[in-house]
Amino acid sequence: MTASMFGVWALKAVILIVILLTGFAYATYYERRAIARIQARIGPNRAGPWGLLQPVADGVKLIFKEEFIPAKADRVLFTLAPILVAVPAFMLGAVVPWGGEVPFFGRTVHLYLADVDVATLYIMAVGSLAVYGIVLAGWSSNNKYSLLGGLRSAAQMISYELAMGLALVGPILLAGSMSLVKIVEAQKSIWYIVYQPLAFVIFVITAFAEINRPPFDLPEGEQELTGGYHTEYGGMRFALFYMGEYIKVVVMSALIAALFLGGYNGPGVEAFPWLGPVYMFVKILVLVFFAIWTRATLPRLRYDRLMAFGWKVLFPLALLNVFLTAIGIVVLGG
Amino acid sequence: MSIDLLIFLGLALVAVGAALGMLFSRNTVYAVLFLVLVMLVLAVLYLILGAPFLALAQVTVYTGAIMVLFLFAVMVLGPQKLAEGEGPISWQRPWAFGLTALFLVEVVYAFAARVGGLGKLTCATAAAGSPAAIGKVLFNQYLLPFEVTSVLLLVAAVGAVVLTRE
Amino acid sequence: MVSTNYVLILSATLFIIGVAGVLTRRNALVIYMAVELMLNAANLAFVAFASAFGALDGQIAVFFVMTVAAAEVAVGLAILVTIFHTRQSVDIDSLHQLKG
Amino acid sequence: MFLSEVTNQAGTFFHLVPWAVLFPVIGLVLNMAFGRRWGEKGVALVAVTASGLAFVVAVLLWLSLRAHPEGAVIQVASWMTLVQVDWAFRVDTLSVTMMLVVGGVGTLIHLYAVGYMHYDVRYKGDPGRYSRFFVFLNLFIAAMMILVSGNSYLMLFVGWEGVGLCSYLLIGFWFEYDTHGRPSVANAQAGNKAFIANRIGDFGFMAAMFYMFAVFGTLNFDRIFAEAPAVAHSHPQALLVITLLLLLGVTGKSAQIPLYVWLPDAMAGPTPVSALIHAATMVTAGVYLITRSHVLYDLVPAAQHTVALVGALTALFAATIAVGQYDIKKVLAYSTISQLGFMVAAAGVGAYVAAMFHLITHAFFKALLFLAAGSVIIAMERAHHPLPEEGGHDAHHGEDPEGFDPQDMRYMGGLRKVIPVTFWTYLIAGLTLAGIPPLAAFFSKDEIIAETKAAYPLVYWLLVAAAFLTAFYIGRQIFLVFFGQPRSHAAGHAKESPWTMTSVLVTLAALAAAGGLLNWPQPYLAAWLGHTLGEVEAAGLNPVVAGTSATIAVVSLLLAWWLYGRRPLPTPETPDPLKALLGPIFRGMEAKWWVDELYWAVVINPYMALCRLSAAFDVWVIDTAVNDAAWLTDFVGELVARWQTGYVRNYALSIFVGVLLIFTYLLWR
Repeated sequence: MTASMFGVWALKAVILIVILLTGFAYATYYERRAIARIQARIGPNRAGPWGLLQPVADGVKLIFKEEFIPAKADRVLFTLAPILVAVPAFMLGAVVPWGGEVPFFGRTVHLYLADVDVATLYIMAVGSLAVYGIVLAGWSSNNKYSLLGGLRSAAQMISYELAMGLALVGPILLAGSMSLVKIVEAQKSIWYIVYQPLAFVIFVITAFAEINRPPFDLPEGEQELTGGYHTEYGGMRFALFYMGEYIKVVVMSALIAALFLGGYNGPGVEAFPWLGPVYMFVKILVLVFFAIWTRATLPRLRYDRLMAFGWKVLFPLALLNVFLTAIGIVVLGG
Repeated sequence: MSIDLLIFLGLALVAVGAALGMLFSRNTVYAVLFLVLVMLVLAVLYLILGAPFLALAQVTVYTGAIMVLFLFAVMVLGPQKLAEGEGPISWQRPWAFGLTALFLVEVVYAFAARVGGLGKLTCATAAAGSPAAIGKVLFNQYLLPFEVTSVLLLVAAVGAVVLTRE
Repeated sequence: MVSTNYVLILSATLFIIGVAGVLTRRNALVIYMAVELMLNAANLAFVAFASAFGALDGQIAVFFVMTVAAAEVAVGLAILVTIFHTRQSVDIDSLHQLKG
Repeated sequence: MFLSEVTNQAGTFFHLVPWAVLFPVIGLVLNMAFGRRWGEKGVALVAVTASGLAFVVAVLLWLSLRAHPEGAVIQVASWMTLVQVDWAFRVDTLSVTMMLVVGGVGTLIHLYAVGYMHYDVRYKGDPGRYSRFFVFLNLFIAAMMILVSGNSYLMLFVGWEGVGLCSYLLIGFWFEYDTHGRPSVANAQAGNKAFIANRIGDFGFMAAMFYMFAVFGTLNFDRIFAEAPAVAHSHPQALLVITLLLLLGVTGKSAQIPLYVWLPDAMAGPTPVSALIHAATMVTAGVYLITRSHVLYDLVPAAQHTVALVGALTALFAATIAVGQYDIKKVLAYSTISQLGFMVAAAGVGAYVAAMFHLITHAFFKALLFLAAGSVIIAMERAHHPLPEEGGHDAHHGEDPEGFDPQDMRYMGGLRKVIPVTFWTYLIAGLTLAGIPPLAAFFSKDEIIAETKAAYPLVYWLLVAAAFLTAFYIGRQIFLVFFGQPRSHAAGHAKESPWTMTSVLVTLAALAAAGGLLNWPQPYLAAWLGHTLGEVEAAGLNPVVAGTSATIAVVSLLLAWWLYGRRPLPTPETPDPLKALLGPIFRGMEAKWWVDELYWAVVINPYMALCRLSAAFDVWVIDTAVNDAAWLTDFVGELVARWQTGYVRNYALSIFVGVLLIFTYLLWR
């Protein structure tokens, strides 16, 4: 543990945060433009060329907006909740391998913050923490719609986390490691989506549920719960919820890419390591578009159907997948 | 005083403080959150003690599942604020605190002065607490308990469903 | 690293706080949480011993404790919910019918 | 089924022996399941067929044995491997002889009972009990077959207990009445008496088996008999104890002194039961046991002497009592005891062939006597109050005097004219019993007496006296029942029994008359049993003894005629002419020598007193202690219960205090 290591880590962390914040900002822009196209509209196009400065304008607006806290709210938790939503989103980014080893001013640099031995478990752990923010936001607002949103979130997360964890087991078994870096390295020749189509589908669905994206956005549910857990929020606190959601969209896309779509692997990466992040960026772009596309296409699920789907369809399927994968590995000798 | 000890003392202070917070908080939601904090600190301690797998399992299972369940229950049942100590056996409270304090003193005395032999903790190697190592022990040496535990979980799940059925 | 005894003292302290919680609180949910705290304290001791002796068995024990705790919470909370449905209270002192 | 199919490679039927047990079992199961639905005819058909098939099996075995006299052991299944007891059947000349007797006489009595029970169940007012009787009867045949065909003492004991159970069930068949048909527990008590007396004997048998197992390590006949000589050499006392304990069992089952008291009371059962179980077959099990164990007895002369003495004393003692009885069946009961005494005495002196010979002839003529007596009783009953279907009505009690008893000989007389078939068969049986040549018992009894004369003079004289009394009491009975004038309305209007009963009587009469041919003039039986019993010398007919005993019988019968036939009793109230002649001795005979009263005074009353003492002890000491303990527990519980406040947290505190104390102690140490 040397000082220079700390320096490298700190630098990497700062760069990661900046990238993620930028990603969050332009993910919102991306979504608004894409949905507008799908709905035969134009979308934001006034601020800057093609409306590219729109996220900045939005940010400025939210920063200067007046903050208020409902009279009977629990002030401490009301303030804490948005932070609890945003922070885990950033934390997830730490284990994603954005690229391989690249030369950088004469020294070799790994394009990830940490290669943790238990990275996938880390994803589960950190991902599960985010629910606290939502539940507490719902409870501390002292508003029954908010509370319902928070409760829905808790129930939804518990039901989908199991299937998600089991979907992760497939790639883990194939790669023989829980480290994301090793999993990506193992996909040099063939992407795991080929071996694990079922796990891929399950993971994508549960990832949407995990970040409360449509069609699983029941905790927010404007029409039912008037905004759900963030009904009472405005200004920067509201922006934090937003930030958490969109960073998670980006990070989850990155995770899906790393777990099933070969991560930074692609033609020519061995020769030109800097191609890795580019491939990664393209894949993330496609996956984020998929998320937007889904939102524009599918209606929201009914709450009881959502639970039933999680417990009675996804969970058994994920179990079956683990079972088949294990058998396949034993029979085919890995 | 080494930096290790400093870090440990800091974590210990947070853990004990959070535990006391749980003990004395009137609001059940805060009690839950304090306990979550204790568990997170313990997870960090596990990491330091060379058990990364356990640390993350701790976060996933305890904070991610069990405590969320608690929070859920608290919110479903309503965070009832009970008047503590005014109950029908109010005499128990001073006794409980006195005796637990006595116990604490005895335990600290025992560990500080009487039990000397354990020595310093070995700094864990990376492989010791890895998933692979744990998996090997768990599925060879402790296979039967593992299976029994799985049955226990199944029974518990069935029991919970049956109990809460309308 | 620090002496094992320090970790054990921390473990014992947390455990005793848990005991105090069981003995003094009336809210059944909090009592449950105090029990969880005790289990966690025991887990800490297990991990400390595993580290001290360089053996994995302590960690395995923690693994099992976690599983049992999960099962216990599932059933325990179900019982609590059922009790709450009948009595509209989570005050454990209101359940004292079984006495001599 | 063709014979070729049921015989095995050696051309024998030996492997059929389990069917001797299975046929009656099938019969009883069928009757248990469907008896009530099939009615009397169906029940009778099934039961008689079952018994008859068992007899057929015995006949087939006999045919096979003629060619292969060495016999065979047929193993069916292993039973207790630890003590090496198998469920195995033993086919040899001895067991097949017994099976023939049991199957043959048993089937005849089944046939007889078909008619007899028809009336009996109606007189007692419970026709539904008809099928139950035949279930018991078949069960008895099965148990008796097990007894005689078992290959070990344990198997024998199974049958031994089985027949004991059947005996109990059948004595108490009318358990809610007494022998006169009045509501009472007398019959049930008679059953209990038989059961308890037999338990004492069984105790001896079981103790003998335990001791045998300890000494020989097995209960198998062949192995015990093979090792017996060696044991007799090394542990003579062991064999003595075993044989005497077996003798205790014999006295129970075969009604010898001192356990004979149950047999007269066993007459409470229906008459076919008395004939089959308490005369012809079951009670001879003791004789069979001694004969089967002849190897052991031959090695212990002291035990043999005891056996002979017990048998002879019983023979004489029971004969004296028989002289003083008025109940037609009681006379026959004591006669049975007496005749069993003859057999036991013969076995005691080593004359096993003579014992078996008398066993067979006795089975014929005593069964006949009982059945004929039953015929007499039924005839009296029917005349006394006819069934509605025979033109009578229920409340009719005829013109008979108060105290009328259809079994009491004083109310009979002159019956030879109204029931001639019964009379003639009864006469043949009676003369056989008396030992008049050339009827069967003349040969068998004389063989016994002749054998004892050489072996044991005391026994010889006792048996001669008993033979004298035998002829006398049977003569007395015949004169009282069949001669003179009817002494009651019923006796004058009796009707002959139906053919199902009389045909059996005639068949048995033929057997009783011709049974002597078994061993005379050729010692066929001796040669036959010799295959099993080893070489036995055939005594043949001793002209001196035969002449003497025939003379004794004739003189005795003449004496009976002089007393009862010359001047028949005019009324039921007339005192017995023998009373004037013998005085107090006759009183003793009449009162059965007060043996029952003696047992009450010496054994039962002290025992009851002990029971009352125990009961008092139980109430005053044990109950008080228990109640006080309960009160103490209750009191302490009340005190401690205050600890249980119902508050979970209190309990937790208690636990915590305990933990604290233990921890403190550990620190302190």
